[in-house]
Amino acid sequence: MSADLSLDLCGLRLAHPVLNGSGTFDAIAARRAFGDAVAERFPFSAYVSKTITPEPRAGNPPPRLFETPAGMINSIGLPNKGLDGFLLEDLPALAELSVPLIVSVMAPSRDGFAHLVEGVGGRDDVAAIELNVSCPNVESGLIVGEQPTETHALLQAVRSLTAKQLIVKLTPNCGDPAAVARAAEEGGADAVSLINTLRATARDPVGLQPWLGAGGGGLSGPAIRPIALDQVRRVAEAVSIPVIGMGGIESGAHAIEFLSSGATAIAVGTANFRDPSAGERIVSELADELLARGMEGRPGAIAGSTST
Amino acid sequence: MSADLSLDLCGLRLAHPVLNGSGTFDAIAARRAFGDAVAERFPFSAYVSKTITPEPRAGNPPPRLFETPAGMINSIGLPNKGLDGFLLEDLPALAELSVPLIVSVMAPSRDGFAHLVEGVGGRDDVAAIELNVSCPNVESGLIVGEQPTETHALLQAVRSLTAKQLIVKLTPNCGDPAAVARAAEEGGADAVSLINTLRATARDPVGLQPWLGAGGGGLSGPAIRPIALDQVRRVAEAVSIPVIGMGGIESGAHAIEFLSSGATAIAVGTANFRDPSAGERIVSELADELLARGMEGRPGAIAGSTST
Amino acid sequence: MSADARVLAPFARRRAAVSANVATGGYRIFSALDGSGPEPEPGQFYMLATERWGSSSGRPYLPRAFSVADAEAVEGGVRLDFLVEAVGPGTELLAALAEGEGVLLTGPLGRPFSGPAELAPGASGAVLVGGGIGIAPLALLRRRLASAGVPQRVLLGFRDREHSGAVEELVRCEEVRLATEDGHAGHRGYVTDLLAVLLAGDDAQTAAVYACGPPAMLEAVRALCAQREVAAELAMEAPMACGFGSCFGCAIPLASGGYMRLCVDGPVVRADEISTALVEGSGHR
Amino acid sequence: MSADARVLAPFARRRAAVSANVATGGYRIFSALDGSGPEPEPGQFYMLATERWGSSSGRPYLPRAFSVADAEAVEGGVRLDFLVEAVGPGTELLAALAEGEGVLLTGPLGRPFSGPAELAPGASGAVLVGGGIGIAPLALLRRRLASAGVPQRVLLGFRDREHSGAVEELVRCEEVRLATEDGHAGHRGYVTDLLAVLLAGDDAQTAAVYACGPPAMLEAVRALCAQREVAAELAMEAPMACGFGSCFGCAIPLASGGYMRLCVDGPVVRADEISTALVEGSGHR
Ligand SMILES: Cc1cc2nc3c(=O)[nH]c(=O)nc-3n(C[C@H](O)[C@H](O)[C@H](O)COP(=O)(O)OP(=O)(O)OC[C@H]3O[C@@H](n4cnc5c(N)ncnc54)[C@H](O)[C@@H]3O)c2cc1C
Ligand SMILES: Cc1cc2nc3c(=O)[nH]c(=O)nc-3n(C[C@H](O)[C@H](O)[C@H](O)COP(=O)(O)OP(=O)(O)OC[C@H]3O[C@@H](n4cnc5c(N)ncnc54)[C@H](O)[C@@H]3O)c2cc1C
Ligand SMILES: Cc1cc2nc3c(=O)[nH]c(=O)nc-3n(C[C@H](O)[C@H](O)[C@H](O)COP(=O)(O)O)c2cc1C
Ligand SMILES: Cc1cc2nc3c(=O)[nH]c(=O)nc-3n(C[C@H](O)[C@H](O)[C@H](O)COP(=O)(O)O)c2cc1C
Ligand code: FES
Ligand code: FES
Repeated sequence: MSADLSLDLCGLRLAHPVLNGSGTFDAIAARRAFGDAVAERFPFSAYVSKTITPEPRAGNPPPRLFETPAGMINSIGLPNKGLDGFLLEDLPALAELSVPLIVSVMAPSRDGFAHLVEGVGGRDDVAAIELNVSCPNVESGLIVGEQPTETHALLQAVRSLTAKQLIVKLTPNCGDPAAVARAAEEGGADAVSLINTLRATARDPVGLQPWLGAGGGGLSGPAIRPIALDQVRRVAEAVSIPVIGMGGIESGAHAIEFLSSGATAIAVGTANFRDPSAGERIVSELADELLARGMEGRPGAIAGSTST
Repeated sequence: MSADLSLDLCGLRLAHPVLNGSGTFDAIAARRAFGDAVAERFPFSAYVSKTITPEPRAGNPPPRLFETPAGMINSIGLPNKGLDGFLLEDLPALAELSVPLIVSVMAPSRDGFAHLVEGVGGRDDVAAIELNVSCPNVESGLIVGEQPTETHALLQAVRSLTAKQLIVKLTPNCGDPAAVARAAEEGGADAVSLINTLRATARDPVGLQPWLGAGGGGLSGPAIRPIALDQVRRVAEAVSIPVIGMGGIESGAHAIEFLSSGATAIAVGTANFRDPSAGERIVSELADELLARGMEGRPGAIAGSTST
Repeated sequence: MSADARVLAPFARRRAAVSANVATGGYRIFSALDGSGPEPEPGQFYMLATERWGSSSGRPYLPRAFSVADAEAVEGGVRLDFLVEAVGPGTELLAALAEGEGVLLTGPLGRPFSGPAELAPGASGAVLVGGGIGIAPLALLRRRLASAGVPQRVLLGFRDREHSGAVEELVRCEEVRLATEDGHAGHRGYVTDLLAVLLAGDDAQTAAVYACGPPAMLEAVRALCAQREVAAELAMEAPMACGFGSCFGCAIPLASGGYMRLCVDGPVVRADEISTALVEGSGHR
Repeated sequence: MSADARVLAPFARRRAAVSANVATGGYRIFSALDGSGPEPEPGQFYMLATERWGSSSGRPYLPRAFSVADAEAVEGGVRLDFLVEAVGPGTELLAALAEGEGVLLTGPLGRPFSGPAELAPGASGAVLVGGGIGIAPLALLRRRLASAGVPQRVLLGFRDREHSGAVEELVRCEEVRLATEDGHAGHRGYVTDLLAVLLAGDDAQTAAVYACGPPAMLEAVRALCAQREVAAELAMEAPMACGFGSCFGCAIPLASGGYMRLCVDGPVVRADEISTALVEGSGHR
């Protein structure tokens, strides 16, 4: 990688702008399959963990996957060991990675989020926290990330609990993600990331009953890239904090489109499933593209240069 | 077509449940390309016109199209002759079709909608009216179809102006389409149709500037089918008026998935562009599927039988 | 929309078998046997796709528009020739079609070239101007004009030897004048230089000009003919999703204001219908 | 997760050249030369895709999981054999791979079969039970056990002649007992009938059973072995997006509650780890 792709992401010093999407690359399981090469050639400049919750979760009943045109639906259901299990078993292993660790958290209530932010934020091995707000708040019954008010209130509840960067992972399932992003910024978020998966469902082609064990799930992959690009553009225009863009990114060319749309960094999700080293390829394609365009140096600069 | 696919759609007697999506099949232009075969072998059981507005519109500057993974973005911008031009030039030609005519209308204000509903509703050649609510209301600045309140108010403003069936074309760009559908039903809508295109954008792969002349557009095609299927299911569960489902339908098998999800009828959009007789193929595939499944007779029955 | 000699298409996409696919400087010419379609008029086009359209990237999804380069009634149907430049996923799949494989097509579509008499009443002859891949529709036009006994001059322009393809194959014709940007053949420069000289002649006013090629060339032809008040028709390109007037994607600005749909009001347009042939997103780069 | 003999995969998807593709009753066996990968262990699998994955319908998009049916170190790398049943868009593309074409693969992945001693301490021998397409991983297992001098019995079940494929090709072995549902060969009925008889014998307790096949067969084997208290390993299937533990899509319910990820905790599981081999959406229909 010849071009200098390093950047500052709300205080995090990153070697390049390519992260992983939460829940799309398990660094611990990958090591079981590929060995130390995973740590030695880690594709991402920061590692975003799968979302953890206060209590352990088993996840949704199978089937959990359905392949769609140029994409896939997942209804995984956030299986995880819970906060204590994560801190005890996973954190030490993830701390061995050579890159900053961003822990994704979700809870059914503000207190639950507060508990997670305190628990995770207290660890030196954790660089930043991503708030996954694509969940209902039991107090209001509303999906936090679909409501500016809910999102703002959540940030106010947790902002004071940690000095670490707080990244809000926005949901695309609302009319105006930019308004939610503004609420997050006003609430003290250091960055926003988007898009999460789009609400989707599938039927058994033979039996016609709902295919997924949980009834519905979330759509990801190239199919949603045009929607992601649009929301990233709108959100980047609406806030002054950095934006981490994702949604169907499969190549350096796609990455540049997101950076041009105002993203400071991008994340690779579903593409990891097709090729475990997709991230590595995308970084080098991005480096080549930037060199070819004479845009090496801080890629964030692209945004200013061409976004409208 | 051996199976009996006829049905009653909120009072419209249709030979089969396959309509066209508004703006995706121009029966007049198609006749210029294919001649009388279009009228003689008209693929759809009812014809939905492209959306008309009170005044003529030229449409958006080119480029208006961008192909995406398993789909496309359009930013056509509703070019049309305006109400008077439509009634004078297009309606007589469309009246020659052997199927019921549904005229799609959109206006920037409730008065504008009222003007259209009165103008179109007064014509015997018009069987029903589809309200395209994916537009801002100049009075509130809000997108009508994203707000239950706006949608309800619009229906109240126009419901009394015509005895013809009113179909509300829902937008997918909101958190809770079912709530908007309920508002439409309470306002007196006879049916709802969904989904319209999803907000999307594209960049010139070379120049990186926004590709579309209008900056952004709407995503359609197979890529969005899993999202459409989910929204159709949610809306069908929320309302008791019939649902016309669409979004990436390309085959009889896809049509059955929508019918199984609670749709009474379905519409073919982008698939028309790949094959002008896609609708005809889908109808016969649907007939074969229903026969094979022993579901011939009112296809609406499928919904009851397998949707959950 | 003026009445025209357009041939109507069967109301369905159909399969035609590829009977040949040969390389020609820079491009490919492939032929398909259309068993159920009519003979197209010069300037008309088809929407094409292969049977394994698409890829893991999900493109190509929509069919692609192609002028018919030549067409001949043969045993078992009509032989259609298409000249293809591989510039992206769709043209790459089409350029790679092997004999015996199927091509899915809808057409013939659109408005063809008009006859010289129609275009320029009392025209003494036709002037055919083509550039690069744009020479495609001229072959069929030339043959039809020749068999109608219309005197014609053919002016062709090419970037360089790599892109000088298809001349021999397509324009078997006594009198062809060439212009090449690299000067490897004929006049060094643009084909419009040749046209300018020709239109300086006294029979210019009665000439009917037919042009197709890259937007810049078409614009030069349009401007020149407007200035010399010579009647001209241009075969244009625009992004097309459907090809039969249903998507409204192929908008071309009209001189009179507003837009035309190039797939049904074109692709052949009278030079005076438009105020520029340079349209964002249209034509080959 | 118990330590196992799994072979690690290179950390990248790579291209292997297809060296053969032959039909075998009902299925295809294709071979690819893996230039840079290690020799897999029996029971491991690869995620496969072709170079032109996808179609205009946008599927297949994700890679597909395939047990390695046989593997041999040859000149230039490792020859990998895969047994493919065309049941959808992905397997159709793979079954159609021609010699010289490329296959994109990641692997070897997952937990392999354990040795008999490990599985059933003091096991006198191994019993291999396979059904239909599920016989794939048995070939490699058989060769490895044979070279380790482990006495073995092989029981294979097939629906009918059409699906009796790959026996000869894959299981070149003296003693194979067959069961066919249509009775065209061997016992008329299920392979588990043969297993029941065999486990009735006195050396049953010390046998180590290795089974792969359709969910119904695996469940019958599981229940039988549980009842007779015979140690067994089952090679299972589940929908997989990644194959390396990252998507959590391949969930299989654990007897102890919760789920395992079949791609990293399997695909070979100890029969007593699960309470049923019948999992919604998993395995061949
Ligand atoms: C009436 C008509 C006649 C034609 N005749 C011929 C002919 O005879 N021979 C011939 O070779 N070509 C002809 N063309 C052009 C041909 O249709 C295009 O070259 C073809 O559609 C390109 O498809 P592609 O997938 O190969 O390339 P694309 O990927 O579609 O790229 C082609 C151009 O489209 C733009 N583009 C890039 N990405 C996208 C995207 N995702 N969505 C939309 N646009 C994009 C860019 O400007 C790019 O240069 C004709 C076009 C028209 C309208
Ligand atoms: C560890 C492992 C080893 C395997 N080994 C072999 C082997 O050696 N040989 C072999 O032939 N097969 C093997 N399989 C099965 C093989 O992976 C599948 O048959 C293959 O993935 C099917 O892909 P397809 O595109 O052909 O069919 P698909 O279209 O994926 O359909 C296959 C099945 O998936 C379901 N399905 C249908 N549509 C979808 C959809 N859109 N999304 C998700 N599921 C859908 C249905 O149940 C259908 O029957 C193995 C699987 C696993 C997990
Ligand atoms: C299988 C799967 C699991 C996911 N799990 C999570 C998760 O735990 N938390 C989260 O915030 N996003 C999760 N996501 C969303 C991704 O991080 C990403 O936002 C989305 O998939 C869009 O990017 P992509 O199209 O590149 O995959 C998941 C996505 C997939 C496909
Ligand atoms: C080119 C194009 C033009 C459209 N024009 C209209 C329109 O005028 N009015 C409307 O209500 N929907 C319009 N739509 C939306 C379609 O009717 C349909 O809701 C949407 O495309 C989803 O269906 P599909 O995926 O089958 O195309 C248009 C869609 C396309 C692709
Ligand atoms: S290409 Fe669709 S209207 Fe012209
Ligand atoms: S297949 Fe992705 S975790 Fe098992």
